[in-house]
Amino acid sequence: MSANLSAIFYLISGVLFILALRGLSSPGTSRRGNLFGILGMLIAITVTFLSIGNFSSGFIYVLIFLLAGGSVGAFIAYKIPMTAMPELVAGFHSLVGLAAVFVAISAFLNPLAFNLGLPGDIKLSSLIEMSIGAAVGAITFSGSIIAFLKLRGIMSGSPITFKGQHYINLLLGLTIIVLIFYLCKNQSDSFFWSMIAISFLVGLLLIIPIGGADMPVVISMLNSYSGWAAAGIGFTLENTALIITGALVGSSGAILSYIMCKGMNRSFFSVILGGFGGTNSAQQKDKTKKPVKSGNSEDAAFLMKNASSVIIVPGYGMAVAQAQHAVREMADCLKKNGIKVSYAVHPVAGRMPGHMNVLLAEANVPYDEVFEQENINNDFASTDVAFIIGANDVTNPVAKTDPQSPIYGMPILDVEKSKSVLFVKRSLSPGYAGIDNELFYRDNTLMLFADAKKMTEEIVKNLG
Amino acid sequence: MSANLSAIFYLISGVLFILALRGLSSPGTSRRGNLFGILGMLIAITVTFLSIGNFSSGFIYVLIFLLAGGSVGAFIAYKIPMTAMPELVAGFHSLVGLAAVFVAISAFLNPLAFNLGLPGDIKLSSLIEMSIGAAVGAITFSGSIIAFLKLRGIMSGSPITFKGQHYINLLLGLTIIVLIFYLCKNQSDSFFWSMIAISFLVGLLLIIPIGGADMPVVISMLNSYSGWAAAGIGFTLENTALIITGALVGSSGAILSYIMCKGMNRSFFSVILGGFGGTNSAQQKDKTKKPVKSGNSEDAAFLMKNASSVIIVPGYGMAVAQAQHAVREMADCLKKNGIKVSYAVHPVAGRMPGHMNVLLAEANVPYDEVFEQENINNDFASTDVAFIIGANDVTNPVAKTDPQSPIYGMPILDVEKSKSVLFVKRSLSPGYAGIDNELFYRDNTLMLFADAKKMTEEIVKNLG
Amino acid sequence: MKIIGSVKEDLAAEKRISVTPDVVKKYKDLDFSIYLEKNYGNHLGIRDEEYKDNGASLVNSSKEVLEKSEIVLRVNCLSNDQANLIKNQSILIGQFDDFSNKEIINKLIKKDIKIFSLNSLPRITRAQSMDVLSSQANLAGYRAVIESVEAFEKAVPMMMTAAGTITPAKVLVIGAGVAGLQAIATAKRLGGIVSATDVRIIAKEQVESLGGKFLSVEGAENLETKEGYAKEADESFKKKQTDLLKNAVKKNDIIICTALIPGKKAPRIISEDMVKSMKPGSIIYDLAVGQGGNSAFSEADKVNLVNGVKVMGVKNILNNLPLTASNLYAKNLFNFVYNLYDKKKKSIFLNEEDEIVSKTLITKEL
Amino acid sequence: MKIIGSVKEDLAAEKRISVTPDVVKKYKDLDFSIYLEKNYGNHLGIRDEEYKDNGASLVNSSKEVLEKSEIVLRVNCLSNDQANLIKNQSILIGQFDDFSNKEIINKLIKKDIKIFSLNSLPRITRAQSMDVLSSQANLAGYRAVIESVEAFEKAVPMMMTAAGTITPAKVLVIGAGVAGLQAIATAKRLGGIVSATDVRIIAKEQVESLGGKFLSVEGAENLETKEGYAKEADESFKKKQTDLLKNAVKKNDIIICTALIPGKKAPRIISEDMVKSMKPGSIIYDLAVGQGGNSAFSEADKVNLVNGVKVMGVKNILNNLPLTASNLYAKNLFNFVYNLYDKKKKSIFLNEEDEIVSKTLITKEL
Amino acid sequence: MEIDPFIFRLSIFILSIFVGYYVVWSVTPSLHTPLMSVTNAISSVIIVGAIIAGLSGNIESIFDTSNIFGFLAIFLAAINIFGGFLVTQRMLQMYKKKKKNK
Amino acid sequence: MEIDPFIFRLSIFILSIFVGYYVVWSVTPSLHTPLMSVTNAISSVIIVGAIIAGLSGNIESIFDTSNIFGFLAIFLAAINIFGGFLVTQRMLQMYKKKKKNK
Ligand SMILES: NC(=O)c1ccc[n+]([C@@H]2O[C@H](COP(=O)([O-])OP(=O)(O)OC[C@H]3O[C@@H](n4cnc5c(N)ncnc54)[C@H](OP(=O)(O)O)[C@@H]3O)[C@@H](O)[C@H]2O)c1
Ligand SMILES: NC(=O)c1ccc[n+]([C@@H]2O[C@H](COP(=O)([O-])OP(=O)(O)OC[C@H]3O[C@@H](n4cnc5c(N)ncnc54)[C@H](OP(=O)(O)O)[C@@H]3O)[C@@H](O)[C@H]2O)c1
Ligand SMILES: NC(=O)c1ccc[n+]([C@@H]2O[C@H](COP(=O)([O-])OP(=O)(O)OC[C@H]3O[C@@H](n4cnc5c(N)ncnc54)[C@H](O)[C@@H]3O)[C@@H](O)[C@H]2O)c1
Ligand SMILES: NC(=O)c1ccc[n+]([C@@H]2O[C@H](COP(=O)([O-])OP(=O)(O)OC[C@H]3O[C@@H](n4cnc5c(N)ncnc54)[C@H](O)[C@@H]3O)[C@@H](O)[C@H]2O)c1
Repeated sequence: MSANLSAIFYLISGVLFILALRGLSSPGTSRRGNLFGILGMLIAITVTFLSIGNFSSGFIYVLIFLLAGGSVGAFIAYKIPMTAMPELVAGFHSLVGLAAVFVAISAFLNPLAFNLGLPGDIKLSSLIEMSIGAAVGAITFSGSIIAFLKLRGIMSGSPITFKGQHYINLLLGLTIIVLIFYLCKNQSDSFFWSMIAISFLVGLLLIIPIGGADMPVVISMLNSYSGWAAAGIGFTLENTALIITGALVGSSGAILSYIMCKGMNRSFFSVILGGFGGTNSAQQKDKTKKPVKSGNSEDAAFLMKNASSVIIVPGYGMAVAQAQHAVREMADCLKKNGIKVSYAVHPVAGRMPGHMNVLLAEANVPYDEVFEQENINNDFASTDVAFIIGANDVTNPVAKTDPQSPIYGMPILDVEKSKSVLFVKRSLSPGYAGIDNELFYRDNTLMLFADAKKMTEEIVKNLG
Repeated sequence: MSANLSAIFYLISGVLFILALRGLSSPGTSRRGNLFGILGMLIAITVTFLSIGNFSSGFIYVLIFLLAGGSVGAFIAYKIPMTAMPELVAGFHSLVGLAAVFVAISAFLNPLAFNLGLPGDIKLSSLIEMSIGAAVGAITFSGSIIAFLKLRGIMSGSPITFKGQHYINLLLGLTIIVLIFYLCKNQSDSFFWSMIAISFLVGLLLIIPIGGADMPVVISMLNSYSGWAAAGIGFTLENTALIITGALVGSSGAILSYIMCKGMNRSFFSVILGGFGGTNSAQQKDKTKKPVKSGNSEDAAFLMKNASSVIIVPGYGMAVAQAQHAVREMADCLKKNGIKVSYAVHPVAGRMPGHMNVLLAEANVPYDEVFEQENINNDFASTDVAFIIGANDVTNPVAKTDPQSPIYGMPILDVEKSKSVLFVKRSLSPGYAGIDNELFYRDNTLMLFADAKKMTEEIVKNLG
Repeated sequence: MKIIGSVKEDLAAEKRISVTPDVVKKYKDLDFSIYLEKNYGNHLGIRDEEYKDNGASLVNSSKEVLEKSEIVLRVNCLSNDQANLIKNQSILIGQFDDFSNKEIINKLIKKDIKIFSLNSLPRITRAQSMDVLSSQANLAGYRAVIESVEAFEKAVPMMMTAAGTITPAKVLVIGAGVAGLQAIATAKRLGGIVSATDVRIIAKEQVESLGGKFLSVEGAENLETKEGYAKEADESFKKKQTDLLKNAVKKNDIIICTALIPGKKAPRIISEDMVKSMKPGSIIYDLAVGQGGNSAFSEADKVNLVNGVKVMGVKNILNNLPLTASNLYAKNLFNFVYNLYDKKKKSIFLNEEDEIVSKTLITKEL
Repeated sequence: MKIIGSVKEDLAAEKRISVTPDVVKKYKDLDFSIYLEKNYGNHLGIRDEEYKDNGASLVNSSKEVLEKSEIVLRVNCLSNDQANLIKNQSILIGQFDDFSNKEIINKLIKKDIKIFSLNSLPRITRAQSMDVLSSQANLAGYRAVIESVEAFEKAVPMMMTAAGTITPAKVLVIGAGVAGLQAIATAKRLGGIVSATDVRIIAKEQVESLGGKFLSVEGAENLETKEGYAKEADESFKKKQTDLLKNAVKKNDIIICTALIPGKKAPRIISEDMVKSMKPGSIIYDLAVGQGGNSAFSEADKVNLVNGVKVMGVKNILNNLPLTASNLYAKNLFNFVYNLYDKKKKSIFLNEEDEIVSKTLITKEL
Repeated sequence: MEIDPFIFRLSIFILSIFVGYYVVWSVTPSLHTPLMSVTNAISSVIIVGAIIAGLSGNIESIFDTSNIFGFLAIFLAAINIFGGFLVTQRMLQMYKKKKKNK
Repeated sequence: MEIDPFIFRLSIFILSIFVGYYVVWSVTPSLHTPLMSVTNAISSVIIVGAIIAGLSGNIESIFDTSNIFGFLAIFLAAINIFGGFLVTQRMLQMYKKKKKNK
């Protein structure tokens, strides 16, 4: 295959990868996006084979390794439980990083095969590119390993910080640069190997101080790194597919981690620099370390949009925030999308008898959508989303289980039986009865920390 | 300047153009965006000079023409009234189109200077690229001229359609392709010239059938064409700046016209194909030709966001649509932005005494924002936006002027004194009194045709 | 014609007044002199001083007022005595009823008095500010609901409480004119489930614009006249309406009747059977009782208990809301006088070409 | 202990009942037998058949009921005669007042009767469904507003009409407990401008959660007890409150008084001067009149006209809303009985460790 | 095994199309007109070609037909450059003023 | 006056960065995880380099150290390719099911 033709195909596979990412940015097109990605990969691999063109016995080995790796990958993909997704992605990243390092090593050892000059006399630009690729790849590898271990729970999820960590990282980073500089000057193996070794170390040190809660951001960041590594190698190999894809992955990963930080209301730099993670986890420790899943209005909107039925459970917080109009509007939006909406009013929700009724009537909620507890409690089990807005005690299952609790014996709304539970409140603080609500820590609960009105209004925006 | 260096600078100017467009996509960064654009252009021009490098006497002429054109451009830019913006842009487009044609001609006449081979023996690929550039440029030129004339009012704004226009266009398009084919074969001048001539004709025929209302879309479309023309020339001249910028302008223009169509609820193809424009203007004729400015929720949101005070005038339509909650929410949004909001309630708005009060109270509008006519009528003059939602008769100035009118003598709200007047109603139909409201046709009125609730909700979305 | 006067009404039957301190000021701005009988607004808590402060003269007897005034403002018709005292050729403005006030009106016409009855005001846009029927009916609708709710032995709004759920009361409004619409609004406010019915189809949109449910009589033609009032319905319509209402009445807790065809006896809409089909404790408030009533068992100024259903009706419901009603009524009168006032000549001028003047003026003996 | 009985109350003073047909069914589900005096609910339009259909036995005399029943349900205390008739060692449940019912209670205790007074129910979450004070105060708050509005001679909501604007009525609620909060909600619904005041700071948020405005006494400490009731205020506080209210009272049209400190005489909040400073036509509705009243001039079951201000108070406002009140009351009683009922043994068992039992049971003579 | 530069140019062209697509996708409607006008101004980058055309050929014969076309193209493009950017500036100034009013 | 292909590659690189930036800018949060997983899968395009590395050198000595590194890289990248795309597929399947419920 001519170099031109393969370049064109590489371009096509790059475009397919762009379309893949584009597809993934909205639920409707996401599956098609994944297919584009697969197609792009297929083209890239095939073209590489064809452009090398010498189907020597080596080809068989390539196939063997390819299939071996493929089966392992497929096996993992099918066996892994959905809940282990984050660590899986982290683990996969480490592989990409290592692969990049290997390719760089291979190129360093046998530059001739890559048209980069002779061993010991590699083109300067190629040498720089390859070193960058190798270093970034190594950082990605070791960083991802740590992320994996933390997420898997093998390593403590809490951030491990030590004094002067930033200085050490800086120092190591400088060392890498110096090593690359000497490598370029001498082309001596030892510089190359030590550079890689130090990069591994940097990866470890970068991720260790970051707390478990920030891991998703870290993974996305590592993703970005692996992209830059691929781009670096792409420049070495003069391969357009690698350059396009690497840049694509690199920048999209970086942006994604930025977006995620914004969504979590965290500063990007404090996450990446890791040191600040400490403050955060200290708070978590107070809460006896129970992890809480918290989301934003977009998550809530997404969950509800894809539900077929939603039960809204209003409580005193809705009254305080005067969110009733917004809630009504949210319900209208949902109904427009064909989603069934009902309101479950607990007999003692609020602070006076009939408190919720007053507010719902004010917001013109039709009476026939408002149900008292007895009539709706069985419906939760068949409901996709329970949207609990400013209510707390009236949903607390401790009333059923703990005779010591002050609300023991009070009938409660069985919101936890619905597929997903959304709690809109400003914090984890308790309600009137002053007791903690264990629902907050459940797996199918998503906390939406905000003023009830603001959050609901934002959800409405995201529903539209 | 070395080719490599200039290529890098061209890349930089391309990136600056990207940043320019990016800046223009939100009001906050728009001015910076424009500066990026200017900078990009400056770099592109300077680099071109430097890379040619022979500061012969020709250089002086280049400067002369550059400055001559520049002064004309600057003069026009300062003199033109803001209202003539659309036709100005159309006019400018025609220049770009023509410039592209000229460059292509120049290249065709003197290919040597461009490294394209000898006259009569031009490289095939260059010839194709240059022909495409010339053809698209010519279409842009003549199309823009028509758009300019229509917008300027020199030519009737109504679409001129004739039978079989699509076939003729198709035929002419095919002819151009055939001519290019023969041009490549023979390299004969005559084919080149006739191709350009026919392209001019196609431009005319493409735009003539499109109605005045659709002109903004057309302009954006022509914008896109001029981009593609530049890109074509860029390939010919092997100039990265032209390629990047051309592709950028080409695709963004196309997308923009698509977005605009969507915003106007028109099908993209029906606009571009032109034939359908006819139906639309027929309706306008029925309304005794009085022109009405109609906008969408985004326009309304923009106007109000930039206001410092808004008076809301509710009427029976708000009640019918049960839009009171949405209106309240809109007011909340505005107030959050520091905009003063008041409600002007006319004594007979609605269909029963106090009708509006009932609804506003239901939506929890604070009493101190609600004013009776006498107390607020003088405030309209100092108000930026009067937002009239489902009211009609109570704003009709005919009550003051025409003793024959059934509402003569009724005190009305002087909404027309505010800087902008927004009318939310579903159509131009009259209200209870059954008489036309001339305010609809005023210059500072923007009609928002929609159900009151839906429109208000959309405005809220766009305010957020 | 610059002297306006008003005497006290028969307090037993009427608590509203025609002149409030607020409008005195407005009349003064037009250079009218105002004469009022002393203690004019006392029964409403308005002291004579308030009138005086605004520029009115208070005189000791009604006789003095009537003898001085060129324009006399009233709520109801004058008594026989008063009719004797009123100055010849003066102007009398108020709400007069062709039937019950026939004799007095004839007497006054003989004295060449220009009698304007605001009951005959045309329902045109320009006359809205003088429309006493509207302004008073509006309040009547509000008040009818308040009184019904007061008489109702259950709570109206829905309340879900620890001791069980209180179901919301169902309110049915018959006739969705001015009074009916305000009744709908008020009942909605209190949290009732409100439905309404009317013969005019356009009322559907209006009822819904207040959040009420409209019960349409199937296949109803539009029984609206050009003037915006209702026409009398034919038999087939009445039958259909009866069937519809039979069901609805049974289910409702509170019924507010406001159906009316101007100049006719009020249509009988709720039959005896229907009343009896209601739950004990239910309320029927018949606003049309003055015109004969929409409901069986309704009698003016009485509460009849039929099978536990309270059927109520007050002849002059505005007596229960006299302050607000007087405020609006007095403003209506002022606007009417203002319309008679020639701004250039600065005096009263009866422009017979003005629809408002010609339609309200009673010129012939009845 | 499976026989529950209830006899008619003194209809002159009490219209509520302790057993409704609905709860009869619930008792039957637990295998209780129910004996009721005949015509038990007649005065509320509830026929004996309805009880019978649900499984109750109706007997001819109160004597028979009292002699048969092991558990007697009441609203108010038994009369002396009834106290003589009631079976020894039976259970009596109702709302009893330590002061006014002292003698009878002592007599009953001598007969070894277990008297549960729901007035002493602890305000804990679990007891909410039995909390008669809450359920009844809630309705009282609602009803107080309805009656005030009925007595008010103006319209409450704002109406901008062709005949001028009706300004909305200003409503002040004193004491934002259960009754006060519902009063706020109801007044808001009707379109009033509502403000409220209370000594408990937490009430501010609650008032605002209903859209009302809270008038805070500056520098007020929090006068809330652990149990959620109010403490008595000290002098400096009272002084500040008076200053604040002096101004507020003057500006308001309707005042609903609900301030109360449990077990104490109701605080006097509105002085004679304050009443006199109000506009004629204003209303003061004193719900606390039974405990001595929050306002000057308030007397139980009387409307006092002071300078045109109507000062009203009803001892038992729930008599004006007897149906709804009985529904909730009967459910409260049922929930209380259900709490005494041992689900396993299927019989009544008095668990003295249960706070609800121990706090409500009157064991010693007073 | 050198790759034809055309392929590179094609890649650049296609990627630029993507960028163009995304960059305006979320633009506010009220900025449509200035955006259009700035795009228009940018498209006059054709002046690069025009300058090359104007200065092409021998130094002596600067008034070859091809050069003349080049000069004309420079003139036209220059109008567009100055006019386009300045007019955009003016438009945006308006938005700014409105904002300040607040 | 040929331009160094490196410049072209640089242009491509920079434009791709822009595309990457824009393409994810407006993604729904709920798709963050699948997006991350697909990006990860895509980044294993490094396999292209791995294959080149594996097949580099003479046909005889296919087990040069450099080749072995290549093979290992192929293995790793292949895990990633299959694993990444399949797992994404699985995740997206979940979303789809939810939709159908409607
Ligand atoms: N109904 C009655 O008659 C009555 C009377 C007295 C007491 N109670 C008691 O009140 C409780 C009622 O239960 P409930 O579930 O309605 O209320 P709750 O248990 O008191 O919980 C209300 C929750 O709303 C949140 N919240 C407050 N302001 C908010 C705002 N602006 N935005 C968002 N969230 C806000 C608070 O959490 P954050 O602070 O984290 O936001 C709080 O946890 C029961 O315990 C009941 O016994 C009822
Ligand atoms: N207040 C009273 O007591 C009373 C009583 C009787 C009559 N009137 C008369 O009623 C009139 C009141 O004036 P007004 O300005 O309030 O009302 P109006 O003049 O009747 O105008 C209402 C406008 O609302 C629009 N509309 C209706 N439904 C809508 C919807 N769902 N969404 C958006 N727009 C909708 C209609 O236009 P489209 O169809 O184009 O949408 C109509 O032009 C006066 O003429 C007054 O004299 C008043
Ligand atoms: N008692 C009082 O003090 C007092 C005060 C004011 C008004 N009112 C009475 O209230 C009533 C309503 O006054 P209004 O101003 O609203 O009048 P209106 O004419 O505006 O309204 C009457 C409505 O009844 C409807 N109607 C007529 N026949 C009907 C039928 N058969 N079925 C259903 N609807 C029918 C009409 O279409 C109209 O909508 C009148 O009887 C009026 O005298 C009483
Ligand atoms: N008349 C009736 O038929 C009837 C029926 C039910 C309740 N009530 C009465 O209504 C009143 C309120 O009942 P509740 O259940 O709402 O009681 P509650 O204890 O819930 O509320 C009383 C409120 O008054 C406040 N308060 C106490 N002292 C105050 C002061 N000096 N200033 C301001 N606020 C003060 C308390 O903080 C508390 O919020 C009681 O008097 C009760 O007896 C009367």
